Amino acid sequence: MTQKANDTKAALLEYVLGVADDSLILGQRVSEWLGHAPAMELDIACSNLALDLIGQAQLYYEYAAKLQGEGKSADDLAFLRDGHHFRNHLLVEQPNGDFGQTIVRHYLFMMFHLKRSELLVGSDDKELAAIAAKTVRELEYHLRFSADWFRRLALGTDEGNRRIQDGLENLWSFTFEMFKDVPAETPLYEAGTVPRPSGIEAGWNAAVADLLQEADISPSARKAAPTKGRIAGHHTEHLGHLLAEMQFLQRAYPGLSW
Amino acid sequence: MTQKANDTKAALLEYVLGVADDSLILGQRVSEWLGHAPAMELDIACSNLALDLIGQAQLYYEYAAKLQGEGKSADDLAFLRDGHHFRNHLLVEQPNGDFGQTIVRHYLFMMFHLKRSELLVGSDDKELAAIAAKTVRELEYHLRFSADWFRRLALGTDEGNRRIQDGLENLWSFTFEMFKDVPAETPLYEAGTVPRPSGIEAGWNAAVADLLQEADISPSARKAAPTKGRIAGHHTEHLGHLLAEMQFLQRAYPGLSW
Amino acid sequence: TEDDAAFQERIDDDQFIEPKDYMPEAYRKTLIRQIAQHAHSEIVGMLPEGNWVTRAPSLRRKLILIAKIQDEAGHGLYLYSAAETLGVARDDLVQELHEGKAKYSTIFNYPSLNWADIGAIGWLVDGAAITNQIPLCRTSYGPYARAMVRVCKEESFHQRQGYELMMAMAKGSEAQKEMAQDALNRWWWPSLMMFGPPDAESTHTAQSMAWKIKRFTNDELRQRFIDATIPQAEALGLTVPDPDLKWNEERGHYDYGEIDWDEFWAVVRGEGICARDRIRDRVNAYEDGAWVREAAEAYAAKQNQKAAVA
Amino acid sequence: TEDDAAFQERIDDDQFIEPKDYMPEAYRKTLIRQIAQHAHSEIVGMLPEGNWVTRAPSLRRKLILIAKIQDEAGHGLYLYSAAETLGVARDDLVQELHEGKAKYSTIFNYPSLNWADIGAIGWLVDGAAITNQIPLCRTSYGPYARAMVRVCKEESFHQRQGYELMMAMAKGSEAQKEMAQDALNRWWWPSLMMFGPPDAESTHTAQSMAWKIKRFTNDELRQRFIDATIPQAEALGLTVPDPDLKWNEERGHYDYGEIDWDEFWAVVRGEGICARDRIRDRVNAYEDGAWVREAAEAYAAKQNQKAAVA
Repeated sequence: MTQKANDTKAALLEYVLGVADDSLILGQRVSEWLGHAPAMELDIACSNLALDLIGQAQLYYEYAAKLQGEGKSADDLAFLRDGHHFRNHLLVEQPNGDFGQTIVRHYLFMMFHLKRSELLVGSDDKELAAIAAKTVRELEYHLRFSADWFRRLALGTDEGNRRIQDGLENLWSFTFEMFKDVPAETPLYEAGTVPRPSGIEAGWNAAVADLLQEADISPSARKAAPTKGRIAGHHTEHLGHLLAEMQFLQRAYPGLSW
Repeated sequence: MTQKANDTKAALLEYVLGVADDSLILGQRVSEWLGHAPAMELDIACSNLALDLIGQAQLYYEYAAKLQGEGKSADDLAFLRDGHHFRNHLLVEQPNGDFGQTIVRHYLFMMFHLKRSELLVGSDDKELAAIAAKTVRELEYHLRFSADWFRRLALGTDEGNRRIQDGLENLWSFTFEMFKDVPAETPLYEAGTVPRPSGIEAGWNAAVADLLQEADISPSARKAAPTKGRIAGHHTEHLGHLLAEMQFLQRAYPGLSW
Repeated sequence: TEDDAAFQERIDDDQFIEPKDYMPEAYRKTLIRQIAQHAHSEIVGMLPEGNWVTRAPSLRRKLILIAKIQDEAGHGLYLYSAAETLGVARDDLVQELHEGKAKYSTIFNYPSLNWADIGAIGWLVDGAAITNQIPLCRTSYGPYARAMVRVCKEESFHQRQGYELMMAMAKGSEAQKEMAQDALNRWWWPSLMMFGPPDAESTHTAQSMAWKIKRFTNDELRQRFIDATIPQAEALGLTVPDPDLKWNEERGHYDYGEIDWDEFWAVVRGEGICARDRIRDRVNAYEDGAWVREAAEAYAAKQNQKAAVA
Repeated sequence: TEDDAAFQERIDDDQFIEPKDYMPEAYRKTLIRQIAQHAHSEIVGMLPEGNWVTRAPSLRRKLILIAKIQDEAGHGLYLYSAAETLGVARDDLVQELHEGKAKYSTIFNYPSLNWADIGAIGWLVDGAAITNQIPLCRTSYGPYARAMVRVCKEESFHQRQGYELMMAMAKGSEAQKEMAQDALNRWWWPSLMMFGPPDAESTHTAQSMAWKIKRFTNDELRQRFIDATIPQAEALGLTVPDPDLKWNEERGHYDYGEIDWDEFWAVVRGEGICARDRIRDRVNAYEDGAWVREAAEAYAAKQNQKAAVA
């Protein structure tokens, strides 16, 4: 393989890992609600969200392992990489906060992730396209669920509105990262293998602005925080704690079957 | 060595590990306050408590490693055993809760631990006696500090009194374990190597009852919970989470120097 | 009364009693107590398992565990619904749980301490639950019986998954096997206690049997569970922590050692090691979530109003 | 005024100004702002390090880290006390911090992401702080100068410990070396920003120099730090993330690349990646601890009353 083909393959691996990490980390966060949700019906709903996301993570990790070609398993990729090797967006690793913040996080991310996944369905990489196609239906539900609850909480009571606004302020600075093109991915954009992140921005902005207006929530004035972000392995302090817990057994008892 | 001598040595190792684990786990808990204490002066005080306890843990682990004779280090014993091998009392692994619960936990444990340590100073095991002797002065401060704050909070305001009472109710059922004699330790009691836990109970009860009365706090009616406890490696659910965090680096990057 | 006689006749005839049918007040109260206790157990039971969701050691195991907990939340909801057909409100039942007035299965006041506990809970706790519940699929109150059919089906599935997890641990490394044995040691006796006090001390059994709410005594069900479970433990290569356990050729059953009923009653009284944590976790979830439920209700009311005006 | 002239004469004569001495209002305000900012930095600075206390990889490292954080809390207290000699209350200063009105060093709005960050913070952040602070030991306001003497002494110790930690990582396994390099990559530029904007853009420098609150300009101190630090980085075998960095024989100093001042001003404006978390953590600590402070005050008042009556 030429150097260029090698670089492109490496970029694709990182890209797929990024989608897998996004799904796993958000699924892990949502799963923290089990047994602690505001209503039993929401325990069930959170289980659904977590099941979808972790199931999708598994598919993407399996494909990443195949691209990598080192005989690793999906579990190896999920449980044996440290924080600076995780490629998830910083938005998804933010703590649950109250249920309002969880909903805001889910909505802001899903509006991006669904659009990204829909575009991936048209990828020239048939395997990647097939995985994305399997997820779109589930992600549509995630977007609908989170938008519904966004409205319900923001328009229901003053407290609900205040908390949704507060969640938005806490998270807004992490949304900019989703639309940053990654130089190493340029050949992938050009080949139609993966969508350009920047191409999703306008549609996302319009859709989010609509919901904010509908839900009587003010746009946040917060700017992107200065960080090289996920691509450089620069996260927030929250990811390390999440991983210490998630990876404990695989780290403490290496190389076993579970 | 005879079987009996071997058993006695094994029991001593477990005993020393128990004291070390008590110190480390309580020190770890107290250290969680750093940067989050109710006043800057209390950040400093909590640092002192944590420094003393973790320093003492190190001495006891070093001695345990020597007794064990497998060439392990104090760090190996602290960072590479899983929960069911930890021998700390369940009291010290309980979460910090509010600052009142932290104070109640510290007082209840220190009233036991100081008495135990004073008795260890008279041990026929000179090395163990020397370690205990180094710690007594520090532990006297811990007991005084926690008793002072117990009074201050319980007698200061109604809210303080309510919170101290609540902390006592949360923790009381874990105090009984401290006074349980351990059958395997019988030869150690008889030889005067370590004190009989049951021998500490009456003095502890009298001292604690005095403070409760002085601080206008009602005795708790809560009973010992049915559990085989620390000796069987049966803890509460809190220890596993504490260890996942504490041991992460040693688990994720085994065998390195730090 | 005449009604009571007719009611008992229907029971004796193995007919289902339905919500609108006549029933004696004592029958209704017994059912509410039992169904609510069962519903609470499903909900509190999410906690010891939830304790390991974030630490599950593989993606597959994490998915299985989340799905299991989801089923439990679902069971809780069916069962509260079944109780509501008897004229109580779920919120009131939940309130009683939070105030420590209602009971739930004592087993959930034991801690889940290592990963094999997730297997042991599925294998033993769900196993014991199913043994209790299969006869409840024919219990005399229709809505309860029908809820039980669905619950039992899902729990059989959980039980097999739990056993499969135990097998992976028991046949794994030394460390895994040690965890599996440790889990069995801790969960065995509390599982036997799930069947309730011995028949001689069981206050409700006789009347519940007459009403066909119960169809077997506590001791009968306990024996059935033990007989089914011992061969499974043997297949795992694990040791059941009961030195008195042995096959009794004559009885055609396993004999087993004395259960520590003091421990059972202590846990019933709320002295279980996790009792305070469990209730606190549920109360915190409920209180922290109050604003969410209020906002959702207010929103629904506004939408209804809009629809009415339009 | 005559007072002002006499004041400036004392300054020019290198005399210390003491709390009861005359001082121009602008001097007092400048000092309060600077000392408070410095105190806030010590207190907020506990957080990125506190983030690793519970995960420190050895008992020795855990002890060192706790002791360091303890010193920082102590520095915060001295500095608030020094500010109080100028007629402000610590509580009011803390209030301004919590309301986002007061500044603290921009560096603490960057996250600590791997264990080597604890080394990098000691080596670079404390190193930059000392470079800033050594001249402050001769600053014109007596209480501030004396606080700085103690702070600098302790921080030199921290700086050496941080460097030693970096050395252990940089000379350790491949994974450790990668963490060390990653930490240097992330902390290098923010450390250079700790000296403040370039002299041309520094609004306070000229007056502060005249008052001998400052004795060197931002750029002078930055150059001093770079010159001292580059050989240390080389000894570690790590690469400073600045392609323009090179020794300038003529100047006798290192030349260095352009600092991203947009990033600096963004962080000053409160857009740092941890800014919301840092303030929220401090506010939560303060609010959650309110009952403790109230109880302690009430208890002290009761004790005083008792003493007065007796």
